Amino acid sequence: MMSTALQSYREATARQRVQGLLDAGSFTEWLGPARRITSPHLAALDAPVSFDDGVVVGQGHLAAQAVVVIAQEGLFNGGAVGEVHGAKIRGALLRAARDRPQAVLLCVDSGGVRLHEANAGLIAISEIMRALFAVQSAGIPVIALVGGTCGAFGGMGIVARLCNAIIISEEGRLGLSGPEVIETVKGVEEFDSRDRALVWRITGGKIRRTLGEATVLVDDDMAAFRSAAAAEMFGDRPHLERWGLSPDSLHGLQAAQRQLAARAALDGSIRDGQQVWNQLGLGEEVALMSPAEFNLCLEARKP
Amino acid sequence: METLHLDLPSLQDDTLLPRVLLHGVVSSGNLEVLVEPGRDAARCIFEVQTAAHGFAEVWQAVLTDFAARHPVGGLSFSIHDAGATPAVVSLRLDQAFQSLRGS
Amino acid sequence: MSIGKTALLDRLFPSGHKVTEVGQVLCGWGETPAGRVHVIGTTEHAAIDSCIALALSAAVLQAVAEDGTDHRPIVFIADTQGQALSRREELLGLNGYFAHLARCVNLARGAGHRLVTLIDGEAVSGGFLAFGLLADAIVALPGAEVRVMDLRAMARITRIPYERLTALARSSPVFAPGADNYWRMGGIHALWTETEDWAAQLLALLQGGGEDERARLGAERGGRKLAASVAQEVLHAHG
Amino acid sequence: MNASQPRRVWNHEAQRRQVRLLRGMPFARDKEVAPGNVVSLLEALLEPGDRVCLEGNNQKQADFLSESLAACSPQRVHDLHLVQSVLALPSHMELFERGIARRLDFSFAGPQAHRLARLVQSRSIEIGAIHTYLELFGRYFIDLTPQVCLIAAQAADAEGNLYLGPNTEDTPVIVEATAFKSGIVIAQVNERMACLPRVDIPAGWVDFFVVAPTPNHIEPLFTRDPRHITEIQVLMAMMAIKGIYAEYGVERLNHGIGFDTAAIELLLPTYGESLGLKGKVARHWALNPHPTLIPAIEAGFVERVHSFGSEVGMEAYVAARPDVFFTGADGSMRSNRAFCQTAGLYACDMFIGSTLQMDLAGNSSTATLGRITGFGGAPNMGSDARGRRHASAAWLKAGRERSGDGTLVRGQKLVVQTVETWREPNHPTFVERLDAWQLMEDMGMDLPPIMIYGDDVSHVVTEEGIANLLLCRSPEERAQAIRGVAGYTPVGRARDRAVVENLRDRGVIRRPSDLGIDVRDATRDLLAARSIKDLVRASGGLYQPPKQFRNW
Repeated sequence: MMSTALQSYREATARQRVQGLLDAGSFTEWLGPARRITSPHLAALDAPVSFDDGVVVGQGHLAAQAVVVIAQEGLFNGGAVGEVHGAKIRGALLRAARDRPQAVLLCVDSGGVRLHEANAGLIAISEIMRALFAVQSAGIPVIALVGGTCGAFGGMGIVARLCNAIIISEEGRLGLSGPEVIETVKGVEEFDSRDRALVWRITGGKIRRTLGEATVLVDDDMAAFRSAAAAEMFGDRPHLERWGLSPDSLHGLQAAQRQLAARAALDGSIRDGQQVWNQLGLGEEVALMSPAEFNLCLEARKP
Repeated sequence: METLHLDLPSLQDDTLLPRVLLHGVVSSGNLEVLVEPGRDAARCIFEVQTAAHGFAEVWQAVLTDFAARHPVGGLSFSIHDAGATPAVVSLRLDQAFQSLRGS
Repeated sequence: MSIGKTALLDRLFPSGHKVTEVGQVLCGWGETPAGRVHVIGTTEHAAIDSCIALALSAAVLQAVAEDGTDHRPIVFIADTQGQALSRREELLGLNGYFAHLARCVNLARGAGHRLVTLIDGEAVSGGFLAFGLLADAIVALPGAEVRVMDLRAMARITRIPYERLTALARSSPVFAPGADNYWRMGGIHALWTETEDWAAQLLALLQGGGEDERARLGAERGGRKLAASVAQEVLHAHG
Repeated sequence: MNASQPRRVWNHEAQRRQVRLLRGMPFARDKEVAPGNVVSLLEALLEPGDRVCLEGNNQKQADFLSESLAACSPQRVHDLHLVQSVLALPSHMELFERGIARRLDFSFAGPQAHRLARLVQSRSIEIGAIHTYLELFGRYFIDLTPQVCLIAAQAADAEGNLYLGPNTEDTPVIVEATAFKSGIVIAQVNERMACLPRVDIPAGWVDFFVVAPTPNHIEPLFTRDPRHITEIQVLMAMMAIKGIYAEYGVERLNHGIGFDTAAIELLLPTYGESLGLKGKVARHWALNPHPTLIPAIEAGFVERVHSFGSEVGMEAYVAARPDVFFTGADGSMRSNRAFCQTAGLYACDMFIGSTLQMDLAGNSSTATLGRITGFGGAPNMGSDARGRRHASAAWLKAGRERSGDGTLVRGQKLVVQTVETWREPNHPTFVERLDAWQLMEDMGMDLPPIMIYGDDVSHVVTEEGIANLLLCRSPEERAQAIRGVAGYTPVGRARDRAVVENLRDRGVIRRPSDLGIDVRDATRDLLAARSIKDLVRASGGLYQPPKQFRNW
């Protein structure tokens, strides 16, 4: 059957993402669905459970290099982190710290903590943060891939920003509080969550790339995510060393502190990504630029 | 949640890949199905956990047709359902079966 | 500084302390029998925004930088209603500020600083994740409220009846607010009572390793039975 | 002639009109009324019991005039009889709640369906009838001619000439009926222009206009985000294209508004192309400028489109494709609901759309309990035009199928309903008895609100297959054909399996496999666009989607 379209990363399930990212046939899952380690807390609230509790963890190869891969399923309870889900991620990270693969691929697709087991989820995310530090201390980079339907929010938005690199699609979103939460608490004047263009100008891939949080902006295409991940592993080492991996991390963090302080000192009237782009001399044409055009455009404006 | 258990006659296809397979996702209007080896080569076992109550007869009809449509003897299908329509149930089961064929 | 916080510091550090408050951020030192410790924290249920997060990370980096090779403990005072909810903060990437703060805290741990968190007031979701929850030992003081979300809001969002949630919360520590729930799950190491000698208890906490033992604690206390075993299983799974 | 008899007055209406205009003059400067004077103007002009047409369809709305009318004093303005296409705005309902209006003849009440039903039950409203658009437009010239119409236009010049912009919609037919029967025409416009791009309504037909404080609201009702199209809808679209479009060579058609037909639009340039159908099907359309039609237009499938109204965001694209769309000398689109409905009824060979419920006679309805939604234009498109005389291959083939061996005296329009057998677990599409019957009883209606009559329906497409009702020879056979594609609904499970298998042998029922369709091929990868952004790209950046549809 003819099909001109690319394989969408956004529309793929977590399992399809793992298959699509790794070398064919190389993946081995840990605690797969047949083990039926489902959430007892969802069951206690009579909510549907999933055989893998919404996360796939295991090892495989990317471009013939060993990787540990963690993929959240954004369609199951918004990819939210519960006790089992969180423990699987933590276990996979601890295992990476022990087994020393070439890299960890963390496919984040999550709104944060799963409310049905909120306390377990919150502690789990803190444990994931500490396990992630352990991986990085072992000299292994963690690469976040953000391009699912739920983006990376809440605690998982923090976790994504702990990673050595973030590969994001234009459709990907990265933030802390979801727009709906802000609108509910602070009112529609503060953040109109139904204005999707605005939501993306605040949290979407392009603005996250512009602010330097995401390392690469890619098309919503599996092959693009795969090759960007491979490039992060083999290519340009300096930005892997930018955070945490360098032994000289006090200096690194002091530099990061200055960068973040400079951003926070942006003109207080700035509340829209378009204003950031305007400052860079970019108009509304940004919206329709392809990721490739946009990356070039940003490179050209680098000081 | 409502739980259903069905044990239905079906033909067996020896050429199917003997592996565990998870297909689909538990999200509103959708389901996941876990395919594993069963016990009896002439029967197919279905375990269904569904969020939609009162549809046992519909499940029975959908799964009976599925077991008649494909040679799934010797297999077990475990389903977590979040309110999928019969059309979606049939589609996911057919897709899972096709994956077992390795195509 | 609020009277409550001054009283807390007096009680923790009877031999003396010097802590200043700037914009809901506490920073300074306290004197203990084991020596001087850093005090860094928030007050008045701070909604943590990029400004507060930066002040906290600056204080942690300062502590690491000034101690040289003599890594004195850091006592975090956590009092936060959670992250600031604002469009501008999201645009700035507040999650990145929290991540940076977490990284600074981890740097301090790696450098050899013992990290202790005292929850005095509230500790809520993102604001708690950013620094308090990363310590080596976490203590809830009397009256501390620890939560992700209150049950009414949770009922609204999950569409599970409020009555059902309150009923289940009596037996399960897994979703309902409460420091004791977090204690049972291993997320909080100790609950101090009003009558205890907090200075002495703090002194005891200033010793110890930096391993993350919370999952094991949760299993021991029966509030979180799967976290440790599932992680262990992954660690030892075939393949 | 008997001189003692009084002379009959033959221009009574024109005299009344002059009196009204005199009463209104103090509130206007020439024809322009300040926004703050509109309520006073309406109170001065209107008389109790007047027939008033308040323009609004499912796209543009004379919202400022509607709010102004609702703000009138019920002591001055009351018991109006509204004759209008759509009840969509809260202010429309306030007119009845405040007693300003009492009687209603209309077509469609989508967003206010629930509130309308409550007003009917509390007897706060008298409904004359619920019409199709063409019926209502027809009655404007027969027995429901408005005395005053309140319309929406894009711009006015100093004289009061009006420019309607791409959303011409119902305005010409309303103004025609009102202005030429001594009625009063009042327009709200978005802007004053020194020189209009084109004159759609001449100043001589317009009595007053006001520059509204905010532009009239236009709902992007025909924008379907391809993200929400399911694999099942892709499968059904494949069946429709292969089993109906290709089979009958359907060149002239109308599509419904739903995701089922959006899927078809997006499959034409991929699946349709692979079947070699370009230039053979779906060439001429009566359709709003659906964004999901862009890939088929770009691929050269679609040759011509005439539209009822426009669609927000499609303006620049339409203007850049004048060979396809109807545009004015200024380059912008000219739509017209009355003409396009006529085209859909008489000049198209097929209507295909979805519905909420269907019974065993093939009657379908979008009515649900406690809601009066009305009809809109679907029944005009979704009915066989028995007055039609010109032939086409599709029309003749369908006619032959219906008549069997009999002599062919007329063809038959294809009226296709494409539905999933279940909408959700508690809502089967196929039912023994439509909710419409219950609604009829609850609301004291004369007839059940049936959207498409079963005897007009030629095909039913579901995920289970296509039922060709033209080939059924008895009501019983027809019922079994419907059961045979009704899946696992109670209606479907009550099928007579032997009869259904026989119908399948005769080609009355065709499964995907009978059509040579492999269910595994039905994936979203087949869609020519899977997101709004893909549509923008396909349009070369000309399509500018409203902000609520963007994720960039």
